[in-house]
Amino acid sequence: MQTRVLSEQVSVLRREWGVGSGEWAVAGCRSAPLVSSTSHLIFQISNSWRGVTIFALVFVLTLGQAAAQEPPRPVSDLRAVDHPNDVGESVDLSWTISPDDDPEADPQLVSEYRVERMTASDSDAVDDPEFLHEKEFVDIAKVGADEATFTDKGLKRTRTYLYRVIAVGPGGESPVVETETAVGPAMDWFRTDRGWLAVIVLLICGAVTAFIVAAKSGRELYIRKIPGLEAVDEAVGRATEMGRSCVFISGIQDINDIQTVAGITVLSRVASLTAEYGARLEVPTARSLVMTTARETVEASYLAEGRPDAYRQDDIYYLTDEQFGYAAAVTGMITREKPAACFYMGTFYAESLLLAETANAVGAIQVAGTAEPAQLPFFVAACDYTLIGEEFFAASAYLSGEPVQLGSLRGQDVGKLLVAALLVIGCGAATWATVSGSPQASAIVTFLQDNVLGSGGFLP
Amino acid sequence: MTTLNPDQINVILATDCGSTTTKAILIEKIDGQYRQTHRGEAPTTVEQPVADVTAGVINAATEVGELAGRRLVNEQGQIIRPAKPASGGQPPEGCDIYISTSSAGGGLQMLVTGVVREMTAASAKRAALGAGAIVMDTIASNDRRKPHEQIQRIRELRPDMILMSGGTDGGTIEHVVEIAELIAPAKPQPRFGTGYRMPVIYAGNKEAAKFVAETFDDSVDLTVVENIRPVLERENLGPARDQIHDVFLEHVMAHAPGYDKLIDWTDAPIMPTPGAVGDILQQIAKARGINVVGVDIGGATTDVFSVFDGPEGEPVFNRTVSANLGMSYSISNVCAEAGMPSVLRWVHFDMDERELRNRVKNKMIRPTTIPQTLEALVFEQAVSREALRLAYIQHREFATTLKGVQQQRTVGDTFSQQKSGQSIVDNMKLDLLVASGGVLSHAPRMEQTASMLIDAFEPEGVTELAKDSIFMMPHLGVLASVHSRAALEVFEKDCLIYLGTCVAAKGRTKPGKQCFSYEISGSTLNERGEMSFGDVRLFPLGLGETARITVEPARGFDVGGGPGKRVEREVRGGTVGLILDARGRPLILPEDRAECRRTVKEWSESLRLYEGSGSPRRR
Amino acid sequence: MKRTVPIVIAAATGFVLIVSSFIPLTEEWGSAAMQWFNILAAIAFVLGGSNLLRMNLQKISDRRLGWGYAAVTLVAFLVTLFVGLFKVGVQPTESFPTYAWAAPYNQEGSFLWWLFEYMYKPLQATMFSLLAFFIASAAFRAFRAKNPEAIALLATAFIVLMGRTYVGGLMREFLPERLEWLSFDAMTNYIMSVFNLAGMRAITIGIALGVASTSLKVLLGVDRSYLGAGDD
Amino acid sequence: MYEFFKTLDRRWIFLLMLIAVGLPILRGWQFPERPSPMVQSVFDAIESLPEGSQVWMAYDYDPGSQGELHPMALAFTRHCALKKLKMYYMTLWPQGPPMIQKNVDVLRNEFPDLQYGVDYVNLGYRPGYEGPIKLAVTDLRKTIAADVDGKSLNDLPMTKGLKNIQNVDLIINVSAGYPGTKEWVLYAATPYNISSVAGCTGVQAPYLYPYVPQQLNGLLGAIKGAAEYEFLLLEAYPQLRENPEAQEALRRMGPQLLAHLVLIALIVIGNVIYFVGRRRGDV
Repeated sequence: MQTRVLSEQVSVLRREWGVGSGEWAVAGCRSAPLVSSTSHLIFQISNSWRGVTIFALVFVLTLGQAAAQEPPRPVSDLRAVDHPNDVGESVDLSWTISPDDDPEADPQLVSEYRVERMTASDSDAVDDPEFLHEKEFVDIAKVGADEATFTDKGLKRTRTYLYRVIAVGPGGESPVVETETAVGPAMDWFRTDRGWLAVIVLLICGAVTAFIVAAKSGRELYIRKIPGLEAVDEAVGRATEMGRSCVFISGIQDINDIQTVAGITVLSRVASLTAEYGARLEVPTARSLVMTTARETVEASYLAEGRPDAYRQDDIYYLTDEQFGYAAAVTGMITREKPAACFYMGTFYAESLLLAETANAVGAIQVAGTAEPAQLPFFVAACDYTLIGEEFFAASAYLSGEPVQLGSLRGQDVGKLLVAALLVIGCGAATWATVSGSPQASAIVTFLQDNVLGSGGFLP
Repeated sequence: MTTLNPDQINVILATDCGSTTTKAILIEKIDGQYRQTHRGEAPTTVEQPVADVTAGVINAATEVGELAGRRLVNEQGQIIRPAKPASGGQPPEGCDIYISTSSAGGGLQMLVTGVVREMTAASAKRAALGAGAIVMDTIASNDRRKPHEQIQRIRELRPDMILMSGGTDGGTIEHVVEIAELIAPAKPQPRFGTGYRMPVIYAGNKEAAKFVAETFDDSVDLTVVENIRPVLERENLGPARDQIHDVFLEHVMAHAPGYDKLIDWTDAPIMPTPGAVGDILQQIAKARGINVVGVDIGGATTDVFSVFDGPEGEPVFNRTVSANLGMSYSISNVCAEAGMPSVLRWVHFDMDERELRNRVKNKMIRPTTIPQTLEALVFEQAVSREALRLAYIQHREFATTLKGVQQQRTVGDTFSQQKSGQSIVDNMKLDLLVASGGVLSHAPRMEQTASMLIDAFEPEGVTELAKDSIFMMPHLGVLASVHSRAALEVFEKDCLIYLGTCVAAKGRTKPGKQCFSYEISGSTLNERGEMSFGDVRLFPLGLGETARITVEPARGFDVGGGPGKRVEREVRGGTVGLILDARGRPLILPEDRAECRRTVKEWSESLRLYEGSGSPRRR
Repeated sequence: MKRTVPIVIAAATGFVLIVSSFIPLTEEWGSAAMQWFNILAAIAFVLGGSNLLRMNLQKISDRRLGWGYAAVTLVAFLVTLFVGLFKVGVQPTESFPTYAWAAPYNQEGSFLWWLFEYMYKPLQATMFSLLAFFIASAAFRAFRAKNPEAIALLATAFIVLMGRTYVGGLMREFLPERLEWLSFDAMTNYIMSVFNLAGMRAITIGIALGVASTSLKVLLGVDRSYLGAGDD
Repeated sequence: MYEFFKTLDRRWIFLLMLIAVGLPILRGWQFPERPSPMVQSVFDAIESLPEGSQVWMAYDYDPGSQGELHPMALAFTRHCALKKLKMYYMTLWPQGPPMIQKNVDVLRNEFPDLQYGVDYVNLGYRPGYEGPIKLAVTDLRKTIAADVDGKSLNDLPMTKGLKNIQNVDLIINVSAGYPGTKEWVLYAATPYNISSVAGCTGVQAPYLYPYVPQQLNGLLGAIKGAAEYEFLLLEAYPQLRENPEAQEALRRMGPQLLAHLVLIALIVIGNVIYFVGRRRGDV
């Protein structure tokens, strides 16, 4: 029983340690595995003494083999509780398996457990035929031998339920074990298992927002020079002088990818420049939605520069969603038209080097920016300037020069500080715990792992 | 014009027709070496009532002739050529060649155009400045002005000529023609002469030339030369520059009073004065294989010239004109741009700011006044430091590597992606710093000139300091085009007065900490010791003397061999001597006024700046 | 207005999705938003496809530079569309023998399958393998031992390149057991699991924070450049 | 010589690369492998499964990456077939089904004893990026109702009782990008504590290493990983030695060796030119 509960906790905990907890959608865009990165790190570092042991089974139930034809003995300790952290539609059942349930035994005395349910009460729909039907115990599930938990899903919050579990074997059915009191699923308003995640999210988002507000009130913020972004002017200038076009590629992902959004913000800057210089801007896209977004952006930029006449909608076109088809079309275009400037801003995969090497060969100035670590080396080798990871995200703030946007960068730094602090504390405590065996240090580590970075909620 | 065998040239007369004075110098071959022997001066006579530049030339030449005891001008008012040695009691007469430069009438004023301001337009500007012109404005596709504003501007300006560039060969045609379409209807009027057509030099995309030609009507005189920027990776300024000089002679000069005569007289094409200065600096840099910076600070403007190794190792010449930085007409602007506190930080005693403002305005309305008190002198030199500093900053920003060039990256660049368009001006690589212009040439003590140069330019490593004795660089520039050996010899021996050498360490630390240790060995100077950060020291090392110096910089300091690396060099002495500068680079003065005053006082005492100068005197 | 409405929509959706991580009641909303996006993207595909068609037709009719390629694109596009949409060459399956189109569009032997097998696959493989050639030329050009960083990268590249081949393991034969860690494959494993791993994590953390802050900027309407520059 | 290399046309490099890759293929050069601990752990993860265990074969690659990933995918398939494991094939890539088909063909031809629907099933392509993963681990039928031929899951013995994949014994993922290994780890393996191994392209490998060993039991990196895996497979199941197709990755290591050597040579030449040029003052 204990083991089961524990292992359930551990699996939840692993889930949180894994990057899954970072899954956090923003504006329809999948956002970063932010916290998980931290947790992941600490998880890795402290791995050595992490309890693999908690997986160890303690099923050393040694009972004499019962006669083959006898029904198995019943389960014990049957409990039904509301499933935590959900919207209120599940109940968790747990029990101690029948003493006759032994996976090593041959023949096995228990083949499965039958779970039955009865609706005990319903506060608002007494006439519901389904409710009437469940006035007595009905079969709801069969759980395999050696299993001791079951989560009953799809329940109604207005009702309460009674459960019973029967061990079934070749020798027949065991006596029925029934829950004593009816339970009803309850709605949880807040996922306490993600409490710390919420705190960290609030801290980082709060810092970003706070600095944005501070910037609005006119605080000067320093930002280091990013040569790659300064070079955008130069690249567009080159295209102008050479009478060639500028090519802008906003990655091969759709607009729901935040990198594409970041790329489009750079595009608006590039478009302002091409409007100002009177150069031609070509934007082949790999997604239809990106095409429409890019058109809006570029048109607005041309309008803002006072050159709406120079805007050419047909220069922003869709090619294909297919990665290599797209790469082939773009490289072909590059070889034929020999653009003087190429910008790659967004999500890129294997096509990165194909594009960048081809454009390098035709002598284009290239500026790339991506947060795909695997593609960075290719861009660095073939492009004139490469915005690495966060530099790329800083681009729009940098290019706009608006203090409000620069404020967000400062907020990001607070995030980094937080990560660094967690790392230092975690690593320090873990090291100290190993060196000195101090229980306090171990407690800190455990708290960090299980609560702050895990799913243990706020309290240890 | 006659072409002479350079070996037969023994006597050279050169004049520089400035806007107020015409200066003549005489160069003679003495014991097989060319030396500048005499100089003379006369007011320039371009304006009414004379309105003939040759009159001033003859006057100046006559003065030189009198001083030299050589008859240079005959009864008809013409320069006698060739030279004849003294014979039969007759004094020697004539010269072998006569050459001249001119900046009279405001020099050569140009309008340049290009496509992208930082690319072809910058190249065009470089070509024009290098040819010695004053660039009145630069029109580019991306200069953020609306077409009607650009046309208005072209109309307002009355340039001597227009240089058009834009597009690489095979590059944009559209943009170049667009600019031509702005110039054509604007019908710019030349400054001199009403009867002739505006000279336009086209040095852009060769494929656009015929379209440009179609755009213009008869009101302009279009000449097409090779593209100034055939590819973005390379500048080709020569043809455009030569064409500017030709047009300068044919059109601009031909229409200035008396110049038609002067052109006939000279044995080499007349050059714009700054162009000639640039030429001689380029010559010296090439001949000695060094990097040179020259500065000419005037009343209204400050010219900075530099020759530095470019990215490909070839010497690159740059000239900038800081139109609003000068010591008289522009002095107010210097104070405004630098800020009074910046000027005052160089002054080692208390000064009343109100009085200072009066002084500034006084200088502005009476440009020819010279300081009468030590206070006034110190203040004027403080202003000059700021003017020079600002001019040098502008120069650095302009003298860059070419923009718009594809970068070849290697994995080593992953973490430091250098931008293109970096300044090629590198003080550490600077070998020779040449000063000219009133406040520098005529400072009462040479130490002051040296100090002004060091404080304003902040040379790093080992740098020779020199000044142009009597501003003869222009003459030598033209001379170099016909007889470069003569020009270089005179330049070394008579033109430059070596002030000495400055050895400065780059880096900063806390005051009082060790900066570098040195060991000097020479025939007259043998010293060793340590320099603490913040110190500056002067050692006597006379003109023509040399010494060997070994400098061992402390960690983090660089004197040219790299941080902390030992440097051993031969240094040249001069009228000032050897200056060891441990004040750090960048040179930062204390914020606190009192502290700053004390520091500057220490420095000026170390350098013996105002020793014994109870009252300034002219040299 | 044109810009305010999208920002409000983006902000509302975004914040709801953040909150949905913490409030069970809203957990389902995330996938609902994703479905909406998929629907929108599908509709937009029509837009993209028709644009592609129009652009290429235009290119052909104008006889613009490279119009031949446009023609090829067009033919390929239409043929594939037709063959796939009408399941040309698809045979009925065992489960539904009476319905001609019951089998999947890419059933073995169908026209689309043929296209896939004999055009699409080789073409894709060709594009992907081009990488090998481009890596070679990029390496030749960019791997210069210009400074200490570059030398470190070069040494690493050498070890990993060797470690990933037969030669890397071969070294073990000649090394005493104590020094086996010196073999290229062992060093490669060490480099990958220590240096590479540490670097990757650092980059990932930076990127994650960048994503968070960028998202927040978009949600708060601070960064509107994706809606076009200039004012409302 | 120096001048030639200094201004070397890229096409010479391409030609050299072609020879380096082509020669070993044409001559059929093959070298023994030495499995790394990482590959060993992947092999052990499958080898240790008892007969009849369920493995989820998530094959997310396409013809483009076929060259790099197909051999390892087939090796996984053969290994599972030899171990008599129950295989569920599924792909998140639109171009994935033909890749799975190739694996199924191998099962059909080389392991005629195995029965479709009993020992293996092809669930085909599911659109929606990571969406289907999330559904597969919670409620499989919400995303997959029928196999690739349209047969209802309820009619197939293997899938009749399959509610979700939380209880599968191992997820084997072969992926060329997104969606792929990362998504399977994030949404299935880690949250539900399912053992998982993966194979990926060389470019992705550095990116995925951080997941080993906590979230992935092991990772095969590109053709090298596949070759080492095949080597282990051949050692454990000598009967495969008869089958040249089971040694595809090993065969491809020849080109890899030569290509890497060419790369190193090119880098060395590049640097020699660089230093010679620097001495001559060209750079």
